[in-house]
Amino acid sequence: MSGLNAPRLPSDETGARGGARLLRLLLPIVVLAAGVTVWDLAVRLNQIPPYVLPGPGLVLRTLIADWPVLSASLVTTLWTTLEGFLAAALGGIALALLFNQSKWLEYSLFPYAVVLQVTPVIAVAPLLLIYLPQETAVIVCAWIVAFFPVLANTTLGLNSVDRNLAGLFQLYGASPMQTLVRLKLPAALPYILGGLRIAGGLSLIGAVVAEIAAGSAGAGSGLAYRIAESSYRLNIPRMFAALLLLSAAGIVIYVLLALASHLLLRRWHESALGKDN
Amino acid sequence: MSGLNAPRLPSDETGARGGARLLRLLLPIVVLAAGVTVWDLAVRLNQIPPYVLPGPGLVLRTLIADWPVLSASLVTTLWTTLEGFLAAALGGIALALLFNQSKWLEYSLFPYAVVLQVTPVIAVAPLLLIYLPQETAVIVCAWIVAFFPVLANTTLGLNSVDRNLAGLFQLYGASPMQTLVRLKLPAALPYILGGLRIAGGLSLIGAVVAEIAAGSAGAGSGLAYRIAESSYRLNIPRMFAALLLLSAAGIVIYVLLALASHLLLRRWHESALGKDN
Amino acid sequence: ASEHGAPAKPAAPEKPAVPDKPAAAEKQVMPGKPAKPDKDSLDKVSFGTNWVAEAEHGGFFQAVADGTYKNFGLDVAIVPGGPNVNNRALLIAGKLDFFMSANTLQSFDAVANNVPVVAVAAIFQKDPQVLLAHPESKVAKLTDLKPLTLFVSKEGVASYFQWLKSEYGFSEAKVKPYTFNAQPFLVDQQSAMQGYVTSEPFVIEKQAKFKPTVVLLADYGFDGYSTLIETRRDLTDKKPDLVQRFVDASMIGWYNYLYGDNAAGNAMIKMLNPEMSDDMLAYSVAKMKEFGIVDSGDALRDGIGAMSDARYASFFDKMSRAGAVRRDLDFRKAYTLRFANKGIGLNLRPRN
Amino acid sequence: MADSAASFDLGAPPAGYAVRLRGVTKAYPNGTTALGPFDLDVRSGEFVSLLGPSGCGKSTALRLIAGLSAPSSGGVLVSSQAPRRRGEHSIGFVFQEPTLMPWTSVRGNVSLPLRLARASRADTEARVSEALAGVDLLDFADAFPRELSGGMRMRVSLARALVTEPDILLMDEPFAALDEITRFRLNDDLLALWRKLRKTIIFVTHSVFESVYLSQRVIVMTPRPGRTGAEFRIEALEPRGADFRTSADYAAQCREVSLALARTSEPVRA
Amino acid sequence: MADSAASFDLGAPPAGYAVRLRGVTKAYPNGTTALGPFDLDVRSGEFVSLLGPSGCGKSTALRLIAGLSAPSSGGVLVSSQAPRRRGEHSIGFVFQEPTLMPWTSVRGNVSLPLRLARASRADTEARVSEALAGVDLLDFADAFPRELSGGMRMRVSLARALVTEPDILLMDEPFAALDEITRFRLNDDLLALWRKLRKTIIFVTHSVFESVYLSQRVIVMTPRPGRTGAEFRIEALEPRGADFRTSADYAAQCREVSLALARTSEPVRA
Ligand SMILES: Nc1ncnc2c1ncn2[C@@H]1O[C@H](COP(=O)(O)OP(=O)(O)OP(=O)(O)O)[C@@H](O)[C@H]1O
Ligand SMILES: Nc1ncnc2c1ncn2[C@@H]1O[C@H](COP(=O)(O)OP(=O)(O)OP(=O)(O)O)[C@@H](O)[C@H]1O
Ligand SMILES: [Mg+2]
Ligand SMILES: [Mg+2]
Repeated sequence: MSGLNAPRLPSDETGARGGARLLRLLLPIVVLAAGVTVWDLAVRLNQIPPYVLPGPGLVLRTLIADWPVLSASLVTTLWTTLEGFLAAALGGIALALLFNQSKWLEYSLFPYAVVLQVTPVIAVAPLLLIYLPQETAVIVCAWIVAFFPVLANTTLGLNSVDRNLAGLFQLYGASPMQTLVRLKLPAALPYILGGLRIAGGLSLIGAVVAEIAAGSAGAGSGLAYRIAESSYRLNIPRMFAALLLLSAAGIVIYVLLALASHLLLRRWHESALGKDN
Repeated sequence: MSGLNAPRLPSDETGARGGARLLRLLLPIVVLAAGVTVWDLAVRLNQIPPYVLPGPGLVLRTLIADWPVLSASLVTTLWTTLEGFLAAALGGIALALLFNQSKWLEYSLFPYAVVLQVTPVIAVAPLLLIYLPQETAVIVCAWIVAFFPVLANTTLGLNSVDRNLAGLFQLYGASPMQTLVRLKLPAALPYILGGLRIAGGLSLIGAVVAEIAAGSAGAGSGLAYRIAESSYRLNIPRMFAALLLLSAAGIVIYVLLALASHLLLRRWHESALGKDN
Repeated sequence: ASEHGAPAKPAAPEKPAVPDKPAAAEKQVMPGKPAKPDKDSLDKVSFGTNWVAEAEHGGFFQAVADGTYKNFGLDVAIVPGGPNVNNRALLIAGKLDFFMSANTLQSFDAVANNVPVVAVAAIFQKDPQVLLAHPESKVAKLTDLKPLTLFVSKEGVASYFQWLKSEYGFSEAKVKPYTFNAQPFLVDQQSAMQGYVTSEPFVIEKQAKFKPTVVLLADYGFDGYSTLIETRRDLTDKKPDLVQRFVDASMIGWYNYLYGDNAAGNAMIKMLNPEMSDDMLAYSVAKMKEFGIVDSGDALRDGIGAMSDARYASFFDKMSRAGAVRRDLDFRKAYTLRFANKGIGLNLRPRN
Repeated sequence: MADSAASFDLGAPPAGYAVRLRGVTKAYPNGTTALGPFDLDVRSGEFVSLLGPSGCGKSTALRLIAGLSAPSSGGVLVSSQAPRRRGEHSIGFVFQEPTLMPWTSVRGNVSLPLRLARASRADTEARVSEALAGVDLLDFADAFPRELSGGMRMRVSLARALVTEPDILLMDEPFAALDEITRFRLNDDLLALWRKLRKTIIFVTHSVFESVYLSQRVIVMTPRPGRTGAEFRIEALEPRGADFRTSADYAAQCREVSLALARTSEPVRA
Repeated sequence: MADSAASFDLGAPPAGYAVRLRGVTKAYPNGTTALGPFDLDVRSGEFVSLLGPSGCGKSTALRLIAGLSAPSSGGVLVSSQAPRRRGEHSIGFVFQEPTLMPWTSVRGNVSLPLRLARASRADTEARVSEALAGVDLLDFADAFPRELSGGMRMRVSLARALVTEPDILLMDEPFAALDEITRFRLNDDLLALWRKLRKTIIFVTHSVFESVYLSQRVIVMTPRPGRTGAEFRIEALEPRGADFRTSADYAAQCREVSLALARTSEPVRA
């Protein structure tokens, strides 16, 4: 929140800010360390066997030992994620723009979007596999999982455009394309980026689900297969190593999106502004 | 968009609006009818056997014939959905409020939220089942799937509070609780409701996934089980009937949430205002 | 088909047979005693299966339904599995006492990962795993499947497919995921999909109206056991008597289910899984008999549930060649012969 | 209402007139009638001021003229001198609030109308700089709106309206947030511009002085729903300047308008 | 900067003073120095006006006094007469923009300070109605902010600031969006209130007339970064009223302030 506790006397701003920045970097690491320690202690003290819940050390060792296998899977999954994310971002925004053209379009087609959102991928994947090449089917699955938040948030953003600004564009005879590019998209940007931050993690999940439902098995297969296989083969440390990779990938994706969002909004939108701006 | 094509001469507003409203009701129905017709024709013309893709008529007949089984499953799934949705809504908003208390909390704990978002439920469900009673495990699964959009959107909303208004609350010595209830939550409401609209469908999906991952199979089980089982048994018409129910439930949930959103925002927020307000 | 192999009247339908050699246990409530043991004195036992209730689990349900377990002093709760339900994790975590593991490879995996579980009996002498193909693809033997697209589940890829790869040179490039949904297979005549000999052929015959070609992997040397009773090692160490009673009662249940009046077992299956139909159940039972899934080989001599070191060694050899398990694995830790091979219930098999 | 409205199709715009309102009313969906039957004729090239109590419908009237909102009854007719080609904006609008795009710089905001009209880059550059210099904001060309003070934002909005030299300029209290020095200077600049180009200007203000100083005609509106309460023709020597501002004539006219404003405002005061 | 700031810990507030600023500067993160070293002493119960060119730092100064933003250097000291208990607001603020909560009605907005202070329902009701009557908005008590005109919104903001009778009232161009009649009346109302309660008022305006009419002291600020350019003590008979407004004394003082404003504003004009 902005300045709720602003000191009344001048503060050594640069110094304090530097310290705060350091703390902001350190604190997550401290909390992470604490989390890992709790995990470790929980496993040790309760003597939880590694085939139920392996300790962090074992998971890390497994991660290193199995790195060749796991990294290959990670790359596969990340590719699917990227493709799914791009599809979700473009598809979600494009659909929202389409719906924004007229309420009628929105009212007639939005239900189909909702249907897509709530359809379990596992149920439609076989159909997709019948009619689409496998690669495409995988991306469609990932897309189905991730597109809705982008669509919903973009719609919300487009509906929140300041009406006086919209009036201004009308007065100046802006073409629909101009209104789109110069008014609607920038105005909806904070919302769109919010949707993308949600979609980032969802496309990772989407990639996993898509791999399970429609992906190729065996060699060259992604983390989903590794997780399922390790679990089935009772190689629980490896399963956790794969989950760890997945989590790390999720965090990296989120951080990247948050960073992009910050860079895009930092000069003008409240949500990205510093305290004293 | 507001008034972009407002006529220059007075229009018979009530009349035109009545007509528009009728059209808005009719059009989705027309589009639905068109969709069903295309589906029917595609099945007929390509002579797709019912065990691959049943026509709408057959699905409807199955729906009616299997209503006792399906409706029971629907009720089960809807209960899980409701519980998951409530957990996601409360949990997401509560987490966002917590993170909003300080950037440090946010920076340290948000990664864990992301981890929860990207962790495949299928992988953690066994762990949950070990340490939690089944009912709880199911709800936790549904929650994991649906909470993130609420969290992300609420965070965005809370960060977008007008800083002058925040200053005003500070000046008037508002307690944190008062600031929360009278400023932050109302200001973030449009964003929160946007998040809830996304979470609505996701909790349905979450319920399905949770049922698959942690639910009991067999009698008294939900739509997910019906779908998996019908698919396994190649009772594809019934699978589609179950999918149809799921879709219908999703649309109903979305419409209810959109309606609630409209009622809550219609007096003040741009996104819910009529053209000439 | 339901009449197929209808047994003569079972020895003691309402009063299950006394085991030939009662596992001389001190506290054991002798079956047949007039005083019915009241609920409290029964040992509570939970048993997780690996799929929804079906005929392939029939013996266990039979033993619950007709009171065999009760007569052995057990109060058994069966926890059905299902797609993605991981009852095995619950066994390992101590939430379940017994688990029905799908195949022998899983037991090897347990050893490989130092998971203290052991197989105590093997219900299926032959793995019912089959590959189904369209009649149009003119498949006659296993290797004819090689050029086809194969729909194999994740578990399948991790297990028998490794054997197909090493032994017969199948290629992973042909594999597409099978999520227990036959549609893609039905549409593509140049494909094959996995299944159980006891159910998928029936489903396809019934719904898609053709008789698929069926290739039973066991006929080509995939000689692992299937549907094993698995439990934690601490249970076999600390309560061997309990384990023995569970194994024995289950075997009797199986004999009764296969050869006796299995109405009670079927009723229970249908209660837990209302979608199960009578003809499906009958088909499965018939196929189990026809292919000797349960009662063949060693079981004919040692009773249902029989296991032998030789079979284990042979299967381990194949799987280690396939690279699915480490060569230096002490596979003998995967099972114990302490509880099986006792010839329990042999007298219940109709002699013909 | 619809019936009565139909009869107000005014046909071709009368020659020499830029804006004609006939019996225009505006009722908002919540039931507030913002504008009573309001008539207004503005000749092409005329400078008209609207004065009136807070909430009497001045902004509403401007929105109706701009076509940003539809009248509940009555007819609105606006003719532009130039043929209306795409990008040939015939109407410029200074809203009561700055209404800037927060996501782009001052320069980006001011260049918007030219960009929308696809003016050449060099032309845009030059005209934007000129307009910014006119409102004394060249130094802040790269600042974002949130980095400006209230008055500076309003000046950006002003520069944006003036940069395209529209046929009809609708201005809603454009100088209210400015200090007197800046205000006087901008008053003079606006007058000079008008004298040069003879565009039609409809100017809403709360300053009687300003209205008398700037316009050819001052219309005093009644409290909500706003109607014409009084009308004054300001026949002052041209060019007006510091002399006019200190003339007795000016003071007298201001007094007259003030009185009219007080008189028409009375009902609310009760 | 931090060093020099440290020496400005002013210790206990000098008796009789409500606000003391010493060598206060404010530089925004983008580098703009909004406020030059600025000194200000305001006695308790004094009515001070700030005048100055657009963008000279008037709003910034008010924000610093209110504690909504921290100075880059220098010391800010504010003492309130009443002990600062929770809910005893010592500072009221009328922002330059209305700053209303869009999600609640006019009544909800005005009652906010009382609700936050947990005033009794009856008391709240009565005081809100009184404050609304004071700004002539009783009829719109249930309207939402977006249904109001610009001037009406500003009046709501005004009512909200006055409803709690704070010790120190900071007002940023509160009457700029109002017509003269309303403005004059509110001027008189504000004066009457001040006379009755003798609260400290710091008042930003662009109207020289208004500043002279209302305040005891007028401070004319220089262009950005704002410093004190000139200071005028307005020694007028009390109570001021229509007589004062038409007095020669008033006119003379206004002229003087105007000249000072023009003089200090010059550098920008170059
Ligand atoms: N969107 C709206 N919905 C409902 N009523 C509105 C709306 N906008 C304005 N009004 C009402 O219409 C009336 C006229 O508003 P308008 O903004 O035109 O006044 P104005 O003359 O511009 O006032 P000001 O000088 O305060 O800006 C006001 O009483 C206001 O309450
Ligand atoms: N958030 C900000 N970031 C950067 N610069 C700012 C910010 N807010 C204000 N400024 C700058 O500080 C200076 C003073 O602004 P301030 O709002 O205090 O002016 P003001 O005297 O209130 O002007 P006005 O009369 O136009 O309201 C301006 O030049 C402005 O550009
Ligand atoms: Mg207005
Ligand atoms: Mg200001």
